[in-house]
Amino acid sequence: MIAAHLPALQIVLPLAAAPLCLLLRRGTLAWALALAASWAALVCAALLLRQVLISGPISYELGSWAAPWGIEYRVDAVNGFVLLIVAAVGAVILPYARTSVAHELPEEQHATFYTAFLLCLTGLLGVTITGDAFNLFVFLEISSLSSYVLIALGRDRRALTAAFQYLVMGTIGATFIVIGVGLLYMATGTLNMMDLAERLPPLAGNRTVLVAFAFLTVGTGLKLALFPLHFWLPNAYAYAPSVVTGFLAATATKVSVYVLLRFFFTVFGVGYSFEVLSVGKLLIPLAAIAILVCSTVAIFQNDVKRMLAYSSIAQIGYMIMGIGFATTTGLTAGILHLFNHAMMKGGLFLALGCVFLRVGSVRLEALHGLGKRMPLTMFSFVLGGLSLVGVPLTVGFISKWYLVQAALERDDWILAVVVLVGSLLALVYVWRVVEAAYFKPAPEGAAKVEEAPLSMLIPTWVLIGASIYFGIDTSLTVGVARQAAAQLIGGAS
Amino acid sequence: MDNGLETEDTGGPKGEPHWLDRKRTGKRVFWGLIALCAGLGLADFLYRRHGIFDFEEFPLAYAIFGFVCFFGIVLSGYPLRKLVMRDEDYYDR
Amino acid sequence: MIADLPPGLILILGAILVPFLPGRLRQLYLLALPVLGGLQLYGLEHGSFAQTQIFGYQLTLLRVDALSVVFGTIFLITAFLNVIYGLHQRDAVQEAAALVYSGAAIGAVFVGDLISLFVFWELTAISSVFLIWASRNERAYRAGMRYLIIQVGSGVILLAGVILHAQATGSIAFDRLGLTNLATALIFIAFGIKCAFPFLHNWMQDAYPEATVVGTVVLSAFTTKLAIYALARAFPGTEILIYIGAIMTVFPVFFAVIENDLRRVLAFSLNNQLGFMVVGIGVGTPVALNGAISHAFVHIIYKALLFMSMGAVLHRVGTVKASELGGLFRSMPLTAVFCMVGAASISAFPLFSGFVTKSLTLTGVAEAGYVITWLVLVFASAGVLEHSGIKIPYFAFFAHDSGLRCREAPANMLIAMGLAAFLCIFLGVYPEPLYAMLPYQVDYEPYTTSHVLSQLQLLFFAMLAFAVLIRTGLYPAERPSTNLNTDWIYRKALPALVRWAMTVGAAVRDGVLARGRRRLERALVQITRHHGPEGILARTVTTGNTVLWVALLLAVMLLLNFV
Amino acid sequence: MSPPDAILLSLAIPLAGAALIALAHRRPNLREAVTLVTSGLMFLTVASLVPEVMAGGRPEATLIEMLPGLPLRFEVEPLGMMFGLLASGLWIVTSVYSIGYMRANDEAHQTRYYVCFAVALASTIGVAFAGNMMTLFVFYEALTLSTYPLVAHKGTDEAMRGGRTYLGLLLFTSIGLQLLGILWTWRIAGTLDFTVGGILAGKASGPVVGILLLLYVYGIGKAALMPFHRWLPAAMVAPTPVSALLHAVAVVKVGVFTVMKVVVYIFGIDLLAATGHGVWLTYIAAATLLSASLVALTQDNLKARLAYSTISQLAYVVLGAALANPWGVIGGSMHIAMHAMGKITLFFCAGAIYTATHKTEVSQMTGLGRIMPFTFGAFLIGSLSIIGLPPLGGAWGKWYLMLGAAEGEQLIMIAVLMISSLLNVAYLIPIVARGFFLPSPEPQPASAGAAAAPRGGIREAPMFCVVPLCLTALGCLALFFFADPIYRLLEPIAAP
Repeated sequence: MIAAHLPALQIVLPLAAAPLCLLLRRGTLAWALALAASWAALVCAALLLRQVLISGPISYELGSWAAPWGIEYRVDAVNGFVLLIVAAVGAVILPYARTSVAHELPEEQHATFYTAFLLCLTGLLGVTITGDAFNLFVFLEISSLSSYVLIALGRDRRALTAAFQYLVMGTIGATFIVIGVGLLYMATGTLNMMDLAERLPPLAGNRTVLVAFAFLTVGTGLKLALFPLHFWLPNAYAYAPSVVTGFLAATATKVSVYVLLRFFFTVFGVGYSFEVLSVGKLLIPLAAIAILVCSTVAIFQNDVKRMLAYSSIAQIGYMIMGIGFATTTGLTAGILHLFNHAMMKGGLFLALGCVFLRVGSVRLEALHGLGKRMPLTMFSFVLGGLSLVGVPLTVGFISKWYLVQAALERDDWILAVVVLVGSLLALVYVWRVVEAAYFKPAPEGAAKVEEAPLSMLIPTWVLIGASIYFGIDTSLTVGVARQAAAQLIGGAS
Repeated sequence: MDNGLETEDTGGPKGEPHWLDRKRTGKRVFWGLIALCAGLGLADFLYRRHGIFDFEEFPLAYAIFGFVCFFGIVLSGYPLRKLVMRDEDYYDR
Repeated sequence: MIADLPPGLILILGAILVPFLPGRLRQLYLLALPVLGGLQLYGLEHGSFAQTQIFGYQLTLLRVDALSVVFGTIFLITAFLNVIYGLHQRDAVQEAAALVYSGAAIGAVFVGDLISLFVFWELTAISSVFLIWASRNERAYRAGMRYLIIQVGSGVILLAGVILHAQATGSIAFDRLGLTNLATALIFIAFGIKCAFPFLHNWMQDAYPEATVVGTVVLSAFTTKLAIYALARAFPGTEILIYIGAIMTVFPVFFAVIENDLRRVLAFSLNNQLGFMVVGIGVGTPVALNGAISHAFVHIIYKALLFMSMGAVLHRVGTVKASELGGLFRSMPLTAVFCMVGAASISAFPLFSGFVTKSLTLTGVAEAGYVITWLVLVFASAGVLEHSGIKIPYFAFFAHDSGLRCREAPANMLIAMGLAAFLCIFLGVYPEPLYAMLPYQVDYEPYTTSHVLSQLQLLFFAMLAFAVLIRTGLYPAERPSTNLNTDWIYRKALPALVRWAMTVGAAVRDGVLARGRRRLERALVQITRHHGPEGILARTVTTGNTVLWVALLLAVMLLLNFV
Repeated sequence: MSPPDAILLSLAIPLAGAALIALAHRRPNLREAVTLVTSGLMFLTVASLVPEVMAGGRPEATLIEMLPGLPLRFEVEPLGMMFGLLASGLWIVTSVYSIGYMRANDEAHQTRYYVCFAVALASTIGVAFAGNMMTLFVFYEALTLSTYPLVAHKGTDEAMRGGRTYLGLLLFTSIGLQLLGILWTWRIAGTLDFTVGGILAGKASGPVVGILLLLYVYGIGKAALMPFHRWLPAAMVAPTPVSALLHAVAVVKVGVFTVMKVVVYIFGIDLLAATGHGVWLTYIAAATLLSASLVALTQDNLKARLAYSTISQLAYVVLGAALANPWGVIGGSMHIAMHAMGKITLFFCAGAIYTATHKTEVSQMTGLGRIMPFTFGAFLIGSLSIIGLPPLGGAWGKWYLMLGAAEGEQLIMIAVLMISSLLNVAYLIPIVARGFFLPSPEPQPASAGAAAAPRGGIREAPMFCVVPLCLTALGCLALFFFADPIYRLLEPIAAP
């Protein structure tokens, strides 16, 4: 019985828990509730994915209205996987959040924080799970609005401006998406993605559809920080509370990438997106530029959080490039990287959060000599960094393996080289941190620093551990990603 | 024949130690050598030497050849020195 | 004794113990090793033994035939004499090196394949250089380095030749090769370096005078004669050797005249003597070959004797520069006599060993009809008399009195010189045992009236010329000097060239690097300008600008797809 | 112990050792004991595979399927067997030496040092036994990373710079070039398994082979082919045992070993020979070989001189591979072993000299030979082996390389090898000659007494340093006389 309603539970549980948190007022209780909700969501996501992998896509009609009229939740390998990522990151981060939030936010804001966090989680899960275009927009707005709140909670005064800019940009993005969805509705008279997929092909020459496509692409591009629409991201990440940065970096952009995937491959269909409109020709250069430029920018950052933020934009470039190839291998690479990047970047930001907790700064100078003083934290950072570089036995290597493979399949040498150069640039910025932490002496008279508490270390290490584990045993990730890619390429599943 | 060599060069250690230093000794050795050479040269006219080549049998062939060659070799030292002689520490500089 | 043990190995392996033995015992041990080697050699029958396989190649460590036995015998005799000569010293390095060196040379003589030959060939190079370095001064060190590089160079050229030969023919047998192709040419050149062919000769004059007292004596015996052996084995009758040998006999003569260092004079003389042997091998008739081989045999002894006497002088006086010596017969009468025996032998006075072998060689050359070569050799004989027969004893022991007074040479040196001198005279008077050892049947009588008369005429008239020159004061005075030779090429020209090339290279490199660095810096400035913290790509962009980008992208997409 | 177990065990032992060493960090004696025991066990385990491989067996073991069709798989073939034996055997000696060196020089961070050493060894064995290019690459990178802390060990600015060059160049080449080559190979051949005769044979031709070869040989930065050689001199800031085992044996030999594996099992020598792409590689190798030797001549710092010498000697192996014929391959492979033994001796000596006298420059070492006769004697033997003179192991490697050059009718390469031998003489022998035969410029503390009783003047480094270097010097000698087993081991790879 419960199993049948899993898709609904996936959303309802965190959604219901959110207002309760606000009511509870006490931070600890709110945290406990949020924790429970997030873990429940994780269980749901895991079960869903398992079910999908065993028996194929699941369709669920919310409120028992049949598909074209009611809202359909639809889970296949693609979004099942993304659901798992989002839920997993949420579940791992919440235990971490308690100490970090207690340290970074005033007591009275804790309940607000957890509420916003759960809402954001709900929104992200909703975006992923829904099979309805408009519903997607709604959830996107839920997650966006709550993330503005989360970012604005940052201690730094600049967090407010950052959140404001994010708000403006996010709203523009949302507007574009809603315009796109509206146009689609105009042209086809449906909002259900499956129906859209069926009705759109005959309208291939229709200008309305074309404009809808453009709006949707740019809107989503804004949300996922597609170069050059990424300007909101560095500040937002840099000034948000540590937990928020970790969470958003690992999930929000990934979900937006998923949205892009969904529209390109399922709704419009690979033939329309890539052959008729050849969106790949636009995306791939942008991705390549993102990889090179943002990696380079990251090298020059002295604020490690900002460094990682720019790194994220570059890494999104990898995903977009994989998608832009529109081949099975390329999509596999993109989807794999979706997961892999969530693990490593999440882990890295959490490690930085630990540093911030103990040292109070994440500027490069503050990290001097930390290798000895916070060995576990810094070692996790090193591992995450190596993964970012794409050293074998880390997830980063696996993603790059597929991505370069995809480039080579097209005999596209330049892109293969771009990807590898990106890795090398990553090496440079990661190594700046490693040297600072391990080979620079701690500043004279620096306060004695303890290792971060276990409650924060464990989540960090879970993510970092995952980014190592899935670099060695890739059967799950590669298997799912390939299946998902095959589904997307094969058209509407 | 061995004696000839001894008288010419060393005078032998058996005699008084410094007799070699006297000017007279040198003269004696020189004239003794000339006498010896004269004897050897004379022998060529008394005895017909056998050689593989014809010109070997020419009287005084070896004698002249030896004298001229030796003279030439020693004197060639002058131009050669001009050509190749350098200071003793040439390579150490 | 082990049946198949090559005699050379007895010396080589025996050397390992040398540093660990105390004084008197060590002396006995050193003396015993060559004797043991001799006994082993004496017990060997003709044939090939001590064969082993490596990498599918058949190695023969012990090939006993007439040729190898001759050289093995003389090498062992010399090794024994050398030990006696060196008994006064207490230097384990030299003693061990001399043993290994002699052993390697003996080992090389007995091998039957080219790989083993290469092994021992290089071993002679490595072990002998210690005898030079053992002088323990900067000059000797440098000379030793040059010597080593040239010797190792000979080894690697040999290796290259052997490899090409093995690769082309599949055979590594060390037999008659003949100068037929690149492979054998390389082997030939390798032999030629050790044999001090013209233009490849200068390592000898360069290094031998820098070695220790004992070292030079040891060095003079083995390296070059090993090369003679190898040439006789692999290239008998190769015509080019005749011309090479002829040149070898001649040009050192002139350099010896102007040379001041008497050990260097002897090195030139050594070079000249090798020429006779090379010519003999080049002619390649049984008589000529016998001449070359027997000449090598006696030459080792008298050249060692000469070096020993000069070594004794050096040992006592501390110098062998002609310009600083003179009148030493007062202090070192015995040494002087022995020196003169050696001088007489090398000048081929009848009744001395040089006579019975050199005439054999010359006869071989003449019988084969090489008139000009023969004339050259006779000319060179006069030259030998000049530098080795007269110059050495005259300037060291006679001439004007330098005022140097010292003790007679140590007893062990005198014994060694005495033995060598005895051998010189013995073989000169009674050459039959030597002739009997030679590979070809000898049907030759050195002491005919014609021979003796011709030789005496040649020698005495040449001496007359010397007397005239001295009396007239025409004889060039001995002067301290350095005489340029082919070593100038690698001691002056080549280093200068390399220095020049490196200066130019460094300048070019620096230029390129500087340009590269400037470019890189400029590029970095550009990158920093755009990507740095305040760069255009990293700056916090105003919302308005961001929106502009959004609009732009949208426009691009629409335009692209509408047009 | 079955062969597959032995393979996995030989990887696991050093890793377990690393963990134990880390745990024992407060008790130096125990820690060092663990190191020694680990190295001994590892060697025994590796050695237990020899009979099987000698008999023609190719034991294999699969760890995990890392990517579809690309498992982490091990397969012991002759080349890897030889290399594994070499690395694990020399680790024992180096461990002993390390104890002497690190204690005598009071180095800091000794635990980190021993841990990284063990991890590096595990990686080396991983490379040696790798059954496909993917596995090899994984351990190749692991080796880079695990040796970085050893290079930057001292933590000074100089060490940091050295470490940065080291890591930067090695990762740059491996990720930027080698990985690309591997990916392309995977795309062309559909497999990365090391296969006798090569997996590209029949699948690639023309310029593709050339470009791939270029990607590989320069992508394998550890082979230090010019111009990607700078990391090696830079790595000399590491403590000497590190230079000895890692930068004379493990790391650099991993480089040339990989080149050899790629040539033999990825390209296949027939393919290289047929396309003629080996030829330009021989020229690159020759250029590296000669110019590195020339640079070595100008270096006064002993370790720097040895480093350049290593660069030059590595090029020999690359040359052997590039010759693309059985003799070249055997010569190159043999040279891996021969040079390892010789060069580790030289580095041990350099370290012993440093430990005993704190001298690092060649010009300061005049006259030291009489104070440290064993060290300098071993140095001489090592040098002669490097030069390639009999009766030392180095001669055989050179023999086969020359034979390979003759077979390939590359007479220029023969000349290059010859000249290089002479250059080796020129930069190695002076150290010994000056050490033994020239008087020391500075007065000895007890010069009068020392002259009277030369033995009294001997001041060698600690026993823990001197014994290993004597052992490896003897090893050079032994390799000359017992080269036949190595040849027989290697024979199958050259003649499939």
